[in-house]
Amino acid sequence: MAPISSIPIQYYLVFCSVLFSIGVVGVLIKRNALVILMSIELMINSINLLLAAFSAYSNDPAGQIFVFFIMVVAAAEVAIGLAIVVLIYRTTHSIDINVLNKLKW
Amino acid sequence: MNAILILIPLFPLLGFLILGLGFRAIPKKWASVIGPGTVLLSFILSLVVFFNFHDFAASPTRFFFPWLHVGPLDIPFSFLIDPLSILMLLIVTGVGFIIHVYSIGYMKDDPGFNRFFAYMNLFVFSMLLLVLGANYPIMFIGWEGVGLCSYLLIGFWFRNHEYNNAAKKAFIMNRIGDLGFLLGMFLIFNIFNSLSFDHVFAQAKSISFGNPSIVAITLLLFVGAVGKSAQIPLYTWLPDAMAGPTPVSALIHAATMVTAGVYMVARSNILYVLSPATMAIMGMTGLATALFAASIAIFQNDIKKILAYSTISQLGYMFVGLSVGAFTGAMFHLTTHAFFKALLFLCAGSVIHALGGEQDIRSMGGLRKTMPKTFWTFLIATLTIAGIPPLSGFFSKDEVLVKAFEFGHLLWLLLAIGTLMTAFYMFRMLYLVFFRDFRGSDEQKHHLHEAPSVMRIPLVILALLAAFGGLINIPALLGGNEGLSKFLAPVFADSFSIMEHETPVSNGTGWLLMSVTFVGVVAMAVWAYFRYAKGKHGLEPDDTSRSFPVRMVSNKYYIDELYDYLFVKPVLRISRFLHEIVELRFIDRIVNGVGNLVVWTGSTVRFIQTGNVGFYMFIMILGIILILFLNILI
Amino acid sequence: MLTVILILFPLVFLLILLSIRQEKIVRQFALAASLIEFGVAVAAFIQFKTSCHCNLLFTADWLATLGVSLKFGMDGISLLMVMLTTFLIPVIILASFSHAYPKPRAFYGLVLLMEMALVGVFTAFDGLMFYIFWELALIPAYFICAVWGGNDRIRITFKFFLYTFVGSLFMLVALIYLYFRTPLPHSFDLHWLYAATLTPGEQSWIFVAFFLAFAIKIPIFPFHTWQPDTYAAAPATGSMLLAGMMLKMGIYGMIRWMVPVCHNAVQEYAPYVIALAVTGIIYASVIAIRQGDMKRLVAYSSIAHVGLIAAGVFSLTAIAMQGAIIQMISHGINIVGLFMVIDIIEKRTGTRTISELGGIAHKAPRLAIMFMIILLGSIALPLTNGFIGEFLLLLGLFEYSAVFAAIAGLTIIFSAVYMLWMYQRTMYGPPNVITENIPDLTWPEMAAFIPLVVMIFWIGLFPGLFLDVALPDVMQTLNFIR
Amino acid sequence: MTTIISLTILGVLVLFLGIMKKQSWLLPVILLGLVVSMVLTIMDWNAARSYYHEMIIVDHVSVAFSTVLIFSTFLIFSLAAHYYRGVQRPLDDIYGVMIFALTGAVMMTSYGNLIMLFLGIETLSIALYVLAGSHKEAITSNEATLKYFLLGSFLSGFLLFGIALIYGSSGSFDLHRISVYVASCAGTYPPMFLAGLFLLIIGLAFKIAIVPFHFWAPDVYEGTPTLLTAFMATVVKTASIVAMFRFFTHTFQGIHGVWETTIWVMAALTILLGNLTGVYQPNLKRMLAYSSISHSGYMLLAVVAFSRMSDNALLLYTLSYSIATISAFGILILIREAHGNDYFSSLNGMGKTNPLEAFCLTVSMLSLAGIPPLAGFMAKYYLFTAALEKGLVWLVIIAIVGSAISVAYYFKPIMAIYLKESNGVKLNVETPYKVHLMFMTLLVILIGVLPFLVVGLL
Repeated sequence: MAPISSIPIQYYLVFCSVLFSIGVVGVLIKRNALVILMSIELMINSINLLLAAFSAYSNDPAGQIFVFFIMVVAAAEVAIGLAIVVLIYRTTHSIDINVLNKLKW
Repeated sequence: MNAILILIPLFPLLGFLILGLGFRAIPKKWASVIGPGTVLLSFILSLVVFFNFHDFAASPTRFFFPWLHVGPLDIPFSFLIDPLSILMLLIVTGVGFIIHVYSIGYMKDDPGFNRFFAYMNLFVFSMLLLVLGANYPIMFIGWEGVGLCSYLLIGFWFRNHEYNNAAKKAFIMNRIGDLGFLLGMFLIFNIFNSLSFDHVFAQAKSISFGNPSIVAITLLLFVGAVGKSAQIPLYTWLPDAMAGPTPVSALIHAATMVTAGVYMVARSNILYVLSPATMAIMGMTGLATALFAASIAIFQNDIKKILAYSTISQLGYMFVGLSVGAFTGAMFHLTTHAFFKALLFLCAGSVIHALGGEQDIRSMGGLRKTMPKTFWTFLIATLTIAGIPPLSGFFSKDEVLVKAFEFGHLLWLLLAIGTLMTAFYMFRMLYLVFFRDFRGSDEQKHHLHEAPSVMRIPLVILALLAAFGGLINIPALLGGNEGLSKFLAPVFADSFSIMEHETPVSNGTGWLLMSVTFVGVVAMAVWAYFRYAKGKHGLEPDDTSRSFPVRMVSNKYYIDELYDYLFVKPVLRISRFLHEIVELRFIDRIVNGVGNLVVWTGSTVRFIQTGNVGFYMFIMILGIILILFLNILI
Repeated sequence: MLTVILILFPLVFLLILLSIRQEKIVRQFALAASLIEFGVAVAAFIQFKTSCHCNLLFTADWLATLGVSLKFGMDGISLLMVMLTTFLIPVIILASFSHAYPKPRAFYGLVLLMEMALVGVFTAFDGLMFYIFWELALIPAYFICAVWGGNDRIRITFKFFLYTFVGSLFMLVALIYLYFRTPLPHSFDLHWLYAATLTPGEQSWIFVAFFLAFAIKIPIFPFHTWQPDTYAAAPATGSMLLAGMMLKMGIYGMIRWMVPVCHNAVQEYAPYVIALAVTGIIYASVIAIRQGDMKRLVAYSSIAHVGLIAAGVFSLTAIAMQGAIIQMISHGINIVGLFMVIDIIEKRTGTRTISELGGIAHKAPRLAIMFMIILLGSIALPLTNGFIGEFLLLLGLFEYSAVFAAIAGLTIIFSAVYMLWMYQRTMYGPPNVITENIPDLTWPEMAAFIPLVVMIFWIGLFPGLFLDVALPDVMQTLNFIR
Repeated sequence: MTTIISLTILGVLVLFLGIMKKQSWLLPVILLGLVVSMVLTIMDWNAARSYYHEMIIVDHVSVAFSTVLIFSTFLIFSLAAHYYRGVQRPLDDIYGVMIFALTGAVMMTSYGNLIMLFLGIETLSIALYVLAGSHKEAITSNEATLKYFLLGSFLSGFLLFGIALIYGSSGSFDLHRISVYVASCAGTYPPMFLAGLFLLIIGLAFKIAIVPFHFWAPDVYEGTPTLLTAFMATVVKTASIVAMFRFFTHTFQGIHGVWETTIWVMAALTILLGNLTGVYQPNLKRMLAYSSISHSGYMLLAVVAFSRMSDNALLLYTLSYSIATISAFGILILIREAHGNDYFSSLNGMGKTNPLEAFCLTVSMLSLAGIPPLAGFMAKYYLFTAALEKGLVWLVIIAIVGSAISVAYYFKPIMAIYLKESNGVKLNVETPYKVHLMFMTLLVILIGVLPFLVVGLL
């Protein structure tokens, strides 16, 4: 067994959850689209870590493969996200998510 | 025989259809043939039936076609021919024909001439159904049919809303009675499982005295009779019904329709005999009506209204007669009443006709000279109704009185007082109309004329009938053969065998009673003569202040006002309440409220959708936490 | 097969009608189509009478997996309702001739669609088919009333639509629920639904669901508030369709579906339903007395009349049930006649407010006569159709409870009060400025009235023809009660 | 599998055509390609098999729903010619991205492994972010894409977290192996697994737009270009609900009781809130958004019921809902074009000026409201039957109440069309578009009258 298993899985779990939660909180309390994007990245990376840990603990490569998938997808997502932020900035000259509030009720 | 039988009502129906469908196209001449002609044909056929009446003795119920048949309920369209219905048949078609003829003259100038005869024929048709029906529903067809015709004819001059109101009132009051009749029928069906006279009466024989169901049945049927025969408390329509043309009053509201109640009770005699309670109520109602109406009649000034109240009063007599078991007496009085009251109305019609529509007796007077024939016939009628022997009214009334005496002396006394009142108001009217000087306008005076012969001849015929009609049932006391009693005996045979019989009055008492009333009547005639023919009474205008009791009576005891206050106004008020408060403010508001609530919720809830991404995320996180919390930690 | 033809013909005619180019002949075509349809119905009637009680049944698979089949047939009750529908539609179309309704293709198309739906409702022997046609009938009714209607029609007709729709949705749930209680394999077939085994609690719920649907449609007090407004706002044709046939769907549904299916609950709740119905009779009658709008007056009178029918159905006696069936027919005929009269008056004078009218009988005696005859029918004068129905209903109700019958019987007094009042104030009295020059009925109008009048007396005089048709099936329905 | 491959090829082909500047070829090629891939899909009907270690499983459910998805896309593309007729810029990117989104949707119906599910969802979502913002000049479109993107990626984080937790407890992404794990738990599940399960549900619920994760839907629908809104409202919703349904049927039959209540409540809330909020909308497009939310609730009914009829019910429901919705959007496109807005008042008097289009919109509204004999009714009926089979009486009653409320807004356009005075603007519609609308209308009627064509399939 790799030395990784000397750390109990719960630690990873708690750590990743905390990381994830930080990401969530970041998304919730920030109004800057870029920061939110970064917080989401944080959430996704915490999941990646968790998956890798699970994968290592259960000796199943699928989890790690999935991590690659996620990274690819996340990259695509970020690309789109940044494009959108640019778009928004062009029209509103702001990247505050609450400035755009025309569609409601 | 069946063919003849069905033709009796069919002829008037045919007349109605011809006149009704082609009412504008048919010239008056034809109408004046068709209208009375069809009734005459019915009358002739009725006579045929009368003379062949023994053929019916074996099977009095004649079936024509099945009408209403549902499971246990079987109502065939069939007629019952027995002495009772034959008697009514003759009265309806006979008197009906005479009045039809009279109407030719009376309605001569009316634009609704054809319509009038159509309605009259329809009335005769309905009345014949009522009389001939062999079961309650068929009788009810006629029962409601005559109500309809009465409605149509009272409101015949429909330009005038007052007339229309009178017509509507008549119909609605009748309907109140009809509801009683209907419920009575239902109860009969429940108890006897049949509505045919023969089945019901046959079964009734074996039912004990005072059976509550029978009491209920008879009371309910009596409610019907009260409505139709204008007894207390449903009598107020009849005086108003005088709005109709006078022949209508004569035929419908004197001779035939209003007596339907009496006929119905007589027809159901066995049921009534089984229910002493009903008999008592009926007797009290009849007595009260007789006195009450007579007292009102004394103070009326409208010639037709006096006759209307007189009719109500006389109907009261008939009901008293029925209630003391004098079925024959009641039917006898019904018959003579048909003659003399029809005659009185027709005479009144002649007078009104001659005066150009004037009906107030205070504006008449002295017509004896200008309308001698009318005067004489009117005099005969007055004497008849007052009960002067040997005119028919004397015999018929006497028969009721004697029976009442057997039943109770007080009853006799009260009825006798009623008789005196009758005599008084009749003579008052006679004197005010035909004696003294003419009090109308000069123009009226100028136009005064005796009625044309087409109107006079019916008067004469009726006068003869009124005078000598009593001959059909002269009591044994006076050496008569009691023809009508014997004729009708089979109809009432079962009842007589069940009924408790009072000891009949002795001959001496009979004579005594007769003479007492006779003397009283004569006294009344004399008193009225001095008061109205010689004295100055009877011309006061309505508004002169009189003593309270007199004011009460002359205003008909304010019964109309009372009903208005007790029933009409409250119903209208309730109607308004239900519509404006219950319906619109309550029920509908709840219904709309549900809708509005939805719309309101929708319009409120949508504000959750703030358009703010941060808020959305916040709610979503709340949702996630809630779901996880509820599902995992609990 | 005739049953299917009856359902499909209006649809076929509808498609042909939509392809007619000239607007002028559209209504003639619609009339012809409805007459042909009536002819088919008569043929079915004759077939039914002669080859006695062959059910004219048609069955085909539709949604076999869910036990739904195209099962249409006619027993006596259905047949009478179909006869009523197919009889009234031509009359109604004829009566609409004097209106130049805009967009006649759409208008008459909807009328035909309505006819199809009604026939479908009355002939469906499958629960889901019944529901489908039941709802389908609502669509043309809504559009006819909403598009060609009068004042405030949008709000009122929508309320009508929504109210009745809500009611029937509950019926849908009940039907599906019922479906799962039928013996295996589950089926919506009428007889399978009859055979469903239900606990008392379930029966109650299903009863309530059905009752809501039917009570709103009929309407029974206190679910009636949509009705006066809708009748008042609808065009004449719409009012006739609604009152003449559509509300019969509710009563028919009660007899066909509710009584047999939840028979125990029906018995248990019958007193309450009758109490509601009887309350409604008095309530509506009393309100009718003070209505100033002829259509509203007739609407309230209709609530009273159908209240009596509902009370009769729930008295669960053969007599009252027969009375209900005959009274459905009578009520349909009478109320269509009344609306026709009102329509003619409104067309000629521009108003149907009673206080503005008067003296019409002078100028239009034929109209007055027709009005009188129809009025007599609706106040249940003997020898007219109304009497047969009300007599049987009250008699049956009396068997159930004398008190209810006595209270319900007040309707014969009240109906006389308000009907005669309306007649007097519109027809009698002196003519006024509005009614001075009112023309009498034209011959096409007479032609619309005559069939109604004939039926009024036919049913009044010889009800046997109609009563006999329905009797066996009524007895069968009542067998579920015992 | 052939579906996914053929669609991918089609997408690439479209992009190539764009490079080759063959704009006029785009739509014919796409429509043809969609037909071809639909045929290829249907050919798989009886060839149930799995690919790549059960990454993709082709079975009846996947074939049927893939067909629905492709068919819906086909219908939407048929509207595209009209929608983009005045647009000068090349459209190959939008069309191509749509095809790729469809590919993702198809993956969501046929996945056999959570990895594939994730990939499908992301393929779909990322494509949609682009599509939502494809009308770059319009600020509403910008807002829509921003909202959709932020919320979408945020929630896919949760989805992923859920997948990770499931993986952690069961040790696999494979649906089959997860179900084995579920069976081995025998009723007591570790919290980690439950948390993963619910996070997964939540992630999918977001895509379907289920309360309380529905917030994006009205705003995004309103802001997105109408044609693409139609795509979102139909294809995305269908794919997501099928994904959820597939997930449950394949793995979690055993733990029905665990998630039942949650889904029950979400379904009830969705139906009520969607319908209630719809009532007050003055805007047809936004009303359709709320309508689509409420329909998600109805579709959830099939999931909660989880009976033998659920799949058929869902198939019928998604199909009839999609057709009716696309038809409504088809009219909406015309309205917007003529009036520049989506308000009901723009529909006024359409019955007179454009009877045919008015009729189509009426039929689609009636179908969505569930009025017989239209497809929407049959779908609802089937759904209720499925739910009642499992005794979900109260949920069905809530659904009924919702239906009743929904009539209030579905009739608004109808009332505007037929009962309001016309404002005189006549919609300008070319014949093929009319034919297309009629085709959809006929389908709605046809499915209603002959439901057995669809229903018996699964």
